[in-house]
Amino acid sequence: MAFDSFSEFLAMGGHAPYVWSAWGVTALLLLATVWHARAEQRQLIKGLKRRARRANSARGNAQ
Amino acid sequence: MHSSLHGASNSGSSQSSETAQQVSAVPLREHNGGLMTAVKATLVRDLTLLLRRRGEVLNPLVFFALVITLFPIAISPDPELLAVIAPGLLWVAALLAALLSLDSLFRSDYDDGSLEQLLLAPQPLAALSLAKVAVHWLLTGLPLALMAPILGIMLALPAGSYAVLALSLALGTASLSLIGAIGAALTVGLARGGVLLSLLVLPLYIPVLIFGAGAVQAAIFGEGVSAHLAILGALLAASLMLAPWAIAASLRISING
Amino acid sequence: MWAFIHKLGSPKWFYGISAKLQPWFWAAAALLIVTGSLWGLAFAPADYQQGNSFRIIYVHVPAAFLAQSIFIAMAVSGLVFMVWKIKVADMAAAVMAPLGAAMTFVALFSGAVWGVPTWGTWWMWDARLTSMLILLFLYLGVIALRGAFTSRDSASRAASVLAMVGVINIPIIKYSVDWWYTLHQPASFTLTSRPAMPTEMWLPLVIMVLGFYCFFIALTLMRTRSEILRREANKHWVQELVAGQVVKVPAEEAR
Amino acid sequence: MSLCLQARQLACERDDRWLFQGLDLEVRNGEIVRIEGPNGSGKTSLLKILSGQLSDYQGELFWNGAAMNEAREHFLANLLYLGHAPGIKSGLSPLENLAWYQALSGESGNEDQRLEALEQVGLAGFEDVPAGQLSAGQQRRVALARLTLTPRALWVLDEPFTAIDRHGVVDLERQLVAHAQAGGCVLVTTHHELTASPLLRRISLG
Repeated sequence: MAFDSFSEFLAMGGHAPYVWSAWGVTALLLLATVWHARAEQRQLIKGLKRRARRANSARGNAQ
Repeated sequence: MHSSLHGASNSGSSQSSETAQQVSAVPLREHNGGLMTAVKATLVRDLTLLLRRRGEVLNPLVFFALVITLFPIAISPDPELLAVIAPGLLWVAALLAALLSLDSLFRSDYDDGSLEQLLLAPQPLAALSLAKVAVHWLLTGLPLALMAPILGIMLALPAGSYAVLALSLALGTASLSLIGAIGAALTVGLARGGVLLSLLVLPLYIPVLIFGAGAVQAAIFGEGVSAHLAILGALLAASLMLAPWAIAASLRISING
Repeated sequence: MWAFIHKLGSPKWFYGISAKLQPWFWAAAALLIVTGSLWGLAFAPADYQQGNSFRIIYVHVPAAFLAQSIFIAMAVSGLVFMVWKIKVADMAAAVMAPLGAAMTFVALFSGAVWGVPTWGTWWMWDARLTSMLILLFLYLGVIALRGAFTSRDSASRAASVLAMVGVINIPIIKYSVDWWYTLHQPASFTLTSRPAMPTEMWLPLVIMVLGFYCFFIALTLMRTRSEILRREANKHWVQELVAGQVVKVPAEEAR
Repeated sequence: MSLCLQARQLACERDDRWLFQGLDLEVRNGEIVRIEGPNGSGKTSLLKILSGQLSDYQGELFWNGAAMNEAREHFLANLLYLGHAPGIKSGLSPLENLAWYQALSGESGNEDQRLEALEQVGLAGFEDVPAGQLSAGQQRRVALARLTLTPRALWVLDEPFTAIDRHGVVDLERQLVAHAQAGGCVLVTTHHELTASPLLRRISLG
């Protein structure tokens, strides 16, 4: 452990704004890309399902 | 959805092969070189076209002079300050002027259909496009290089660096034309390719800019310039070897729409 | 070998195999990044010169590595697409570009922030940062070019050519920028080049780099799968796949 | 040597839509093949594939029995393609335009040939006028002068009758038939109704 207490850890020896902003932006971007990829996938599958259901019901009506 | 094809070739093929036997055949040609003829004709054609529209040749030069005029006005007329920044200014302005004329390199050929014909010539497209790029350099890069010393005087460029300025620009703009032509070929099919072209090409220009402006600076400081010029030459050699293939591939992509 | 390449090229096969691989890469990425972060932030010793601001290295360097690697991966995918006409390669290249640009941005941002305690300024024309900035422009160019075409096939091929041209230029750009920097800033202090880093400093860095790579692979697999669904929406196998899931839904609703 | 352009199981997909699929096609000397179909049915794309401009297709192309990739140069040396745009530079005179086209295939040719070709398409007296000052029909005629100037066995013509007056249409049609009779081969799309001829074959798309 390089720090004696949690508050010292947060303070980063006076470099807190730099360390935490750099890490924060990185974390934010990584999480955002994951969230975006998930949202994209869900939306796509939802769209495809809607299409399939429409095709199904059209076939059902025809019969 | 139009997915099927009706009555493809079954309808008349048997009967037509009968007729084919009745008629004599047009002799097929063997492809017999003639690359030099084609390259020379392309050089002559592009030179003639550009020399008939002198405005297009002069515009980059006027642009170059204009941009150089803006800097003393915007920064300061102090000759000492100008002398320090002159190599960079001259190089950046020349680079932008060369870039300005790139968009038209393949555009008119694309619009009137002769690019299609160029692609169908039984010659290597790389060689033919190299001829077009050579004309671009001859009428843009070379005049810019020759004009730069005059603008150098106006920016109080220290004596002793004028020849290096012209030489580095002549060498460097040749690479710029080659690299830029890749971007021009990639964007020729796009309606508003002009800005995109700069976005694609400018990052690739940076090495040439570094060694070109570096050569002029080295000449001012009285250091040896041969290393810079050698690297500019090496960059040109590499561009000469690789760019024509990339240009040809890009043109084929663009013509597909 | 050929059979393998073409099997790999089939979107359907790729869709199946990536589903199996993906969770492993996500797990590895999460594990490595969490371990590396804790270690790097809390346990690694502070730098004797830079103090705790040096901990930015654990995001800056992995991001910079990834930024360059993704461009190379993109160009290789482009080459595979152009030579063997394997569409999955192009789909992967298409989804890699935004992540690469994001990583380049992370490297730039963390580098700039790091510059404040180190150089006392938000921006230095440092060789590494300048190359990164140029790399960002290269990424933006590829993304913009892909977006500019109306025909997807032309867009793919144009982006592939540009990525290949870019990847040939990256070493030249890097070399010339380094040369330019040493000329203008002789013997100055650079962010990450330091003599012999102690093990407890570089080990978390290695872990973070590996974690970022796993993250890149996992995300690329995931987004390539989405891209496959998008482009192959009209294909029979996609419709069957979706139909299988649709059948289940009414059954649940009926309960 | 006879001429034969074959396409097997040709399919062209443009952004998730099949223009055509499973197209088998064989074109031999002494034929005029007219590709028919409504707008957007892929006539131009088919001609571009058959003339080796589009590489984005499925299926195989053969030139005289050899795969197109290997025979490409020989194929191009025997091909004359005229597209939608005439490919005439407005800044050059008809003579200069033709000189470039002649040189593109490696022949230097001479001015008498070019003058004669221009005379045949009814452009005598316009030889040195910048093509930009000619009408659309006249520019098209300059392009058509290549048919006689640079003899090629295979003609691929995309809407060659566009902008041409009635007289020119008759001449051109006669020229197509003469070419086929002489053992050449013509692949053409047109909205103009071609006179029935034993040499004419139709292929419909869409």
